[in-house]
Amino acid sequence: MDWSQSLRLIAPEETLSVAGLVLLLIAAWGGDKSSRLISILAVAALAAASFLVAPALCGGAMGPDTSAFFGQFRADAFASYAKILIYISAAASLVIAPKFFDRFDAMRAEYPVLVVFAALGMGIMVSAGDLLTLYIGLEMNSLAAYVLAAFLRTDDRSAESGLKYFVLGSLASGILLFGMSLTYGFTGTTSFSGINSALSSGLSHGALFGIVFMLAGLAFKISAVPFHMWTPDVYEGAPTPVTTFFATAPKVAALGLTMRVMLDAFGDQAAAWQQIVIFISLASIVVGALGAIGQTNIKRLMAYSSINNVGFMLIGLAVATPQGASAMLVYLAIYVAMSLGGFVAILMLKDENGNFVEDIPMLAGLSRTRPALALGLAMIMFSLAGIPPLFGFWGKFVVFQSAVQANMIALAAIGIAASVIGAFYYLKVVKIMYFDEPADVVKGENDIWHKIILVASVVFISPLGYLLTKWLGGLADAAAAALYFSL
Amino acid sequence: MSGFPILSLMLLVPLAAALACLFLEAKPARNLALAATLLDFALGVVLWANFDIGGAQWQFTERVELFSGFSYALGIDGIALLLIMLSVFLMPICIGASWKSIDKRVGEYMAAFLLMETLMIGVFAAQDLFLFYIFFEAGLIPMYLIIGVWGGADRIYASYKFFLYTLLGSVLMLIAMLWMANTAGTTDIPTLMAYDFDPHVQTWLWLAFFASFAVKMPMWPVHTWLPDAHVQAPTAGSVILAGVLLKMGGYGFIRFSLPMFPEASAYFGPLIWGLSMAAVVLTSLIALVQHDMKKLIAYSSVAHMAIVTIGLFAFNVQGLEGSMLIMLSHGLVSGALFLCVGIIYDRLHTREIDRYGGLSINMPRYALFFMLFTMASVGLPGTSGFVGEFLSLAGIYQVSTWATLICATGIILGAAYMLYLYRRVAFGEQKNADAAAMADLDVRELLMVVPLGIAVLWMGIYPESFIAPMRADIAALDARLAAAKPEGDSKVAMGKEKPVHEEVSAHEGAH
Amino acid sequence: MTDLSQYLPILIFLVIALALSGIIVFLPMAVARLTGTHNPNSDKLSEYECGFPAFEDPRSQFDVRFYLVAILFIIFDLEAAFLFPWAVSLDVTGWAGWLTMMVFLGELAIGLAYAWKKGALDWE
Amino acid sequence: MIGIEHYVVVSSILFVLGVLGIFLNRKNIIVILMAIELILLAVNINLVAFSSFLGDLTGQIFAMFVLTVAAGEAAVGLAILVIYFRGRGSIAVDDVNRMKG
Amino acid sequence: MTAFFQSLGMSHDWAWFVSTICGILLIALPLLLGVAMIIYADRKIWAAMALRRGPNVVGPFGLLQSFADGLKVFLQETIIPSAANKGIFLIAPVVTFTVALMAWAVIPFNSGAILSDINVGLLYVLAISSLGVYGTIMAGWASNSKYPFFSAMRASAQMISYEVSIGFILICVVLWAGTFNLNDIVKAQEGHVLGIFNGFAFNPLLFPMWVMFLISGMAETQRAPFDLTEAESELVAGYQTEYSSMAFAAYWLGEYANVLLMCALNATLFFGGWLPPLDIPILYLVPGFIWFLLKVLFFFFVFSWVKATVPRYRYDQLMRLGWKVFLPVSLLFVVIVSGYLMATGHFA
Repeated sequence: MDWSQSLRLIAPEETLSVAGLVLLLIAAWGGDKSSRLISILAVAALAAASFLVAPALCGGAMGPDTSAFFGQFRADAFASYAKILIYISAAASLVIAPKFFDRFDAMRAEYPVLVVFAALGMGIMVSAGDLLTLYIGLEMNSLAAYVLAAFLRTDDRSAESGLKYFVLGSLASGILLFGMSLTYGFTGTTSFSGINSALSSGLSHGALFGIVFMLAGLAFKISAVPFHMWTPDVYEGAPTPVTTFFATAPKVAALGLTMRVMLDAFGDQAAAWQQIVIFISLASIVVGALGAIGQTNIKRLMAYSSINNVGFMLIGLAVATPQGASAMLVYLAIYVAMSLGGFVAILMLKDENGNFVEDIPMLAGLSRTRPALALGLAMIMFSLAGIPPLFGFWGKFVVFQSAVQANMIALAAIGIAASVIGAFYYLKVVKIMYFDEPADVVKGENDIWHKIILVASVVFISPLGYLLTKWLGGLADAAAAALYFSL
Repeated sequence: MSGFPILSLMLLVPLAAALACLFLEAKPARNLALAATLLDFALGVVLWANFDIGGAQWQFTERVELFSGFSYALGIDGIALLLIMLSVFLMPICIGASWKSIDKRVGEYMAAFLLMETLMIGVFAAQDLFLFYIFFEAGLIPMYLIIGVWGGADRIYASYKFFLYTLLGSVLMLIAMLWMANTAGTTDIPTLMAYDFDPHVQTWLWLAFFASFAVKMPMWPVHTWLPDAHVQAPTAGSVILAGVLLKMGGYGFIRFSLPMFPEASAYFGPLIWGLSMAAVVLTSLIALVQHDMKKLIAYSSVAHMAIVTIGLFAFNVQGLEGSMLIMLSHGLVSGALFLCVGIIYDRLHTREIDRYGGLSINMPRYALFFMLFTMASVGLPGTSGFVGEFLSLAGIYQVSTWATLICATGIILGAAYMLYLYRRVAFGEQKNADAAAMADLDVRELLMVVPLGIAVLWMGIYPESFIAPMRADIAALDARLAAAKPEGDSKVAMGKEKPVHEEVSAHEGAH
Repeated sequence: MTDLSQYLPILIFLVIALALSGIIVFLPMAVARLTGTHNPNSDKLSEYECGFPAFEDPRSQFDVRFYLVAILFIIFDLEAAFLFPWAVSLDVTGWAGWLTMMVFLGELAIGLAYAWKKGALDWE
Repeated sequence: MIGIEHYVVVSSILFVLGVLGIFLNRKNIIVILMAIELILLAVNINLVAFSSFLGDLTGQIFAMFVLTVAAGEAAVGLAILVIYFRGRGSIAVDDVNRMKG
Repeated sequence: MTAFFQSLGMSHDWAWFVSTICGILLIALPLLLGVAMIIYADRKIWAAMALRRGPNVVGPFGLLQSFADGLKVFLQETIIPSAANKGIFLIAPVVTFTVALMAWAVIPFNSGAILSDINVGLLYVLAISSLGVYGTIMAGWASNSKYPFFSAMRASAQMISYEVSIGFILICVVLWAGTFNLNDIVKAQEGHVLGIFNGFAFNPLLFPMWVMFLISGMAETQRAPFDLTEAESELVAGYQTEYSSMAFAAYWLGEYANVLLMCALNATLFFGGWLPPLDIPILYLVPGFIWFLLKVLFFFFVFSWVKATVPRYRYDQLMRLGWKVFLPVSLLFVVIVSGYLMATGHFA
């Protein structure tokens, strides 16, 4: 390994760091007037970074050539896959933000900068090959995210959501760190491959505790039951573009990180953590579904939906096979599209004064007043519920397929049966939009960018998405293979 | 004709029309929907005309490896052909039935129906396990919307019930499918039909499929969604629900449960018989006391479908052919009956039986057709209902005489409640002035009921047209089941050529 | 394990220093009780506010700029924590180490510039 | 002689105290911030002790990163708390209830 | 010293222990005495600058003035305000005074004359002096009175502000010395400039750092012109307003001990500590301790001098100096110094 090679491998991170710093300076000197310019530049930077990671993904990069800085950083296909999703989500949440913040006269120049830094941190998370890198990436992301949650300074709910996110996020980091310290202590190394080989001879109690704590910390970050309680509040309170961001990019990053840690560092000890992951995943599915039923705020509903969906994705992890990992990645991509579309649709729900409508009963009869929007939202809801022929089904399908292939049929059966509970509240939204008498509240005008993103994600989750299965599956397989190669 | 993707075209025509309807006003939407369904029907006729009876088992096959994990594979055998024909035949009638009664959100309504048609054809034509599943499940969405948006007062409860019941049933099937695909290494239905799964595992797989098909069918005791859904659905929704959607369950049994898990099917045969017997008697009794016409017909559907299941699990050619014919016949007849209910509902806006009476006086043409369909439902010889029920019972008789006895009781009860219904609606005094003032069928309605009537009679008088395409397939299925066939208790002995006829006529007499 | 024996005198020193300052603070209190100087009354014991009784809770809200200073201190002082090991091991890390730290300092400088421009460093 | 297990026990106790401090504390958010610091402190004790016993510097480097990040975290946390306080005029834990469900 | 006690028949461990105790007392007690004298000196110098006499009543030339003051406060009543948090209120001066003493443990008074020759002596000094803030803020908080509280806030903000730039300044010194050990830092200054001058301060690259360190030291110890915490016109007597008797004196003593420490650090880090100013053999005949003492006293004179002549800063000016001048400049010098050292192959 030489420095130039390492520096070349972290090109996307370099791009984002430089962009973030430059934008920060522009923000300082240009003030909030320049926020539009900064947003555009930030999107450009994210696009450039995506462009830089794309070759590794398409080429299915894996192995020693992708390892930078003595294995601390991995620029393999897996990381690239996750990064592209992260960058897309980040760019989308930048594009949709101005219209939202303009409403509160709160579009500040720091927003894009924070998003860029968060994306940078998330990129590092999924590329981590070492506990240290992991931690740095995680915190880089978290710190930016805490601020983003509280971005609407004048809004009580935003501040409260920032506070809650901060407290529980820090707690999660603490738990994760404690697990990392134990892991380090009982394996004598912080590098994933080192941990793996240290554990190959057997698992000491200390290391087991390490795994459990790390898993708990990561479960916090991906908002899996029983560490999910912050999610609804944070999703509800945070400004909607930020919620969009939270529901997509950090999920990808945290799940990617979880996969990396569990399958790479602790891959040989899968038997020790599989039971826990199975429990977490089933609990998330059920709690996410049940918790959503009574909600009247659509952002909270989406929060529970995300808990529910994370549960499904974790089935892919519980399986602990390359198929499972690949399935998770496919699900992630679809989930990102669904969440983006869902939150953008929520963002488009405005009354005639331009206030944002979050109350589900206010959506009554939306299909008559805003048929296109209602159709989009309904498709997203059905897709989240996993009803074919919408593309959301495919995510669940591959996950369950991997479970069945790994002979974990009971897991798959319970999981899929629980998905029916989830269908109930998705149906509720559709019911309110389609069956009820119009409340005639949603009337506001919408931004072209919102429409573009909504249409794009709806097209992606429509049955047309199935045409992508081969391509998407190929990429996910390559990414999962890269994850397993480093063992 | 070979090589031309006619099945894809049949899928595409309604789909494209559905998308177009979303953007159209009421009037052009109606016209487009009608044109599209008629075109699809024409294509169906072409399909049947080109179907090579006695030729290859799977015809019109198409296969494109578009997806990872499954492929876009279409193809039909005789069984599928007939069910597709049923679908495309009923669709224009459905559109016609909604011509006037649906006046709000017509474009979306037509789109939902056309989408429904695509999915129905897809279910019957799919040759890939997961493609089948996708079509099978996807039907929930348009049906949910049809019931929920255009249904009656209690539509929301009914739509939820319909959706969740069916979903729960089918997700279990998905797991089984995943396991099968994993074990057999293929998702190709024809291949899987010949694949021998471990008998022990078959039990589980069979149960998983059963969960889905039993709900869809619907079998007692998971039938409760059906009366609710029927009552609340608009007329055309009921027609399509009873006419085609229920057949998906039976088709599932024929296509999956029986050939893929013959041992398990045999093992669970008594269960099916028990459920079917219970269903026939109980639902018939329930139907007898209904005051709501649609509910009555809905319960009659459950009873009829029970005869289908019992015929299917008779494990012989008669039973299988009979079940198929009942399905086709029931598709026509129950559709027609719902249509008849719809016709008077459009006039009086009530389904209460007591509100009608003596309709034969002011609506003679209506009464005529209503009678024809009632008789077909009862199973009067010469109508479509007779052939199927007779064959089914003949089939089950070979296996279990008790079951035959009880099911035959059910059929008698069926005659009772149908005739009772007819008497209350068409005969008697005209208690209600509004009902008495109702006009007779107009041209549009005639155009809907006349083809149905012709089809019912055709099937009753010359069933060979319908048996011929599927004979080879039924035989193949029977051969597949031969090994697992349970031993019957009736000890039917193969006699000489002539006594066979006597035996048949003896049963006929008992009937 | 590094040799920690050099720290033992510090520990002893700590004990002695604590004792010494304890004596300084508490001995006069004891002496005062013995000599009878200890004679508190409510006026003596009231807090000092230019002869008035206290108007309000002294710990009520105070200037947010103190928070700002505290936050800035936390950031900049802790960054120095990375500089210390770097400073003594520059001979080992060489140009790579130097350049890395310069990048780090550059980022720190950008942060400072941002804080400066945003007025975080202004007291008024 | 003090062995590694003593360090681990101490740090575990601190960790548990920190976690309990977050969940049982019903009074003041500042206390929660301190509890978080306590958790990080426990982690640092672990890291440094392990590093020393393993004769491997990584743990100490890690501890330094943890320190730095903890500082950043505290800074961000305080900033959010100030915003929150301005809006609500209270930092009592029981008042953090604008959203329920 | 250990050897001396061993010769008295003690075991090695005991001898070490006793000698350490003696060493500590040898530092602490003279320090207290020195502080008392230095307070006197401070007042004298101040008076002289203003053409006044200063204390001249108690003892010859008023030399015993500090002791008289001490006796007075010792016999005073210790008042604990009723609103105060009693425990913290009493612990605060203990903390302040202890911390003021502790830092001296690693200051080299002469070659080898150091209580604890630890390898990270400089970090230790930084750490201990940071702890000083606690004494201040505890006092302010525990007093539960407006002026002490404001004063404590000001004092701590001021201290931590300057601590930042002090950190960067010290980095420059460490870069050059290559060690944190104060003894070694002193040795590294031997003949540092042109082979003659002992002291980093004579190095053009480090001279500005020394100036900044001196000023920061004044701010850090809240000496004039940065004595805003006890700006009588605004804040009465600062955070120790509510204190009386020896608790009050403990702050007084601690403050001067800290001033002396700053002088000692100036001498150690920039002026060669116990080395003579010039690297000329003849100067080494004078004991290192004397050189060290002279340097400390010189810097104390500078402190007094400044106090007597420079008007008090406003708080915003103080903060601006710290954050907008010292911080960027010291940061820049870290870059310059390390760059220079790398370029000249200092480490090669």
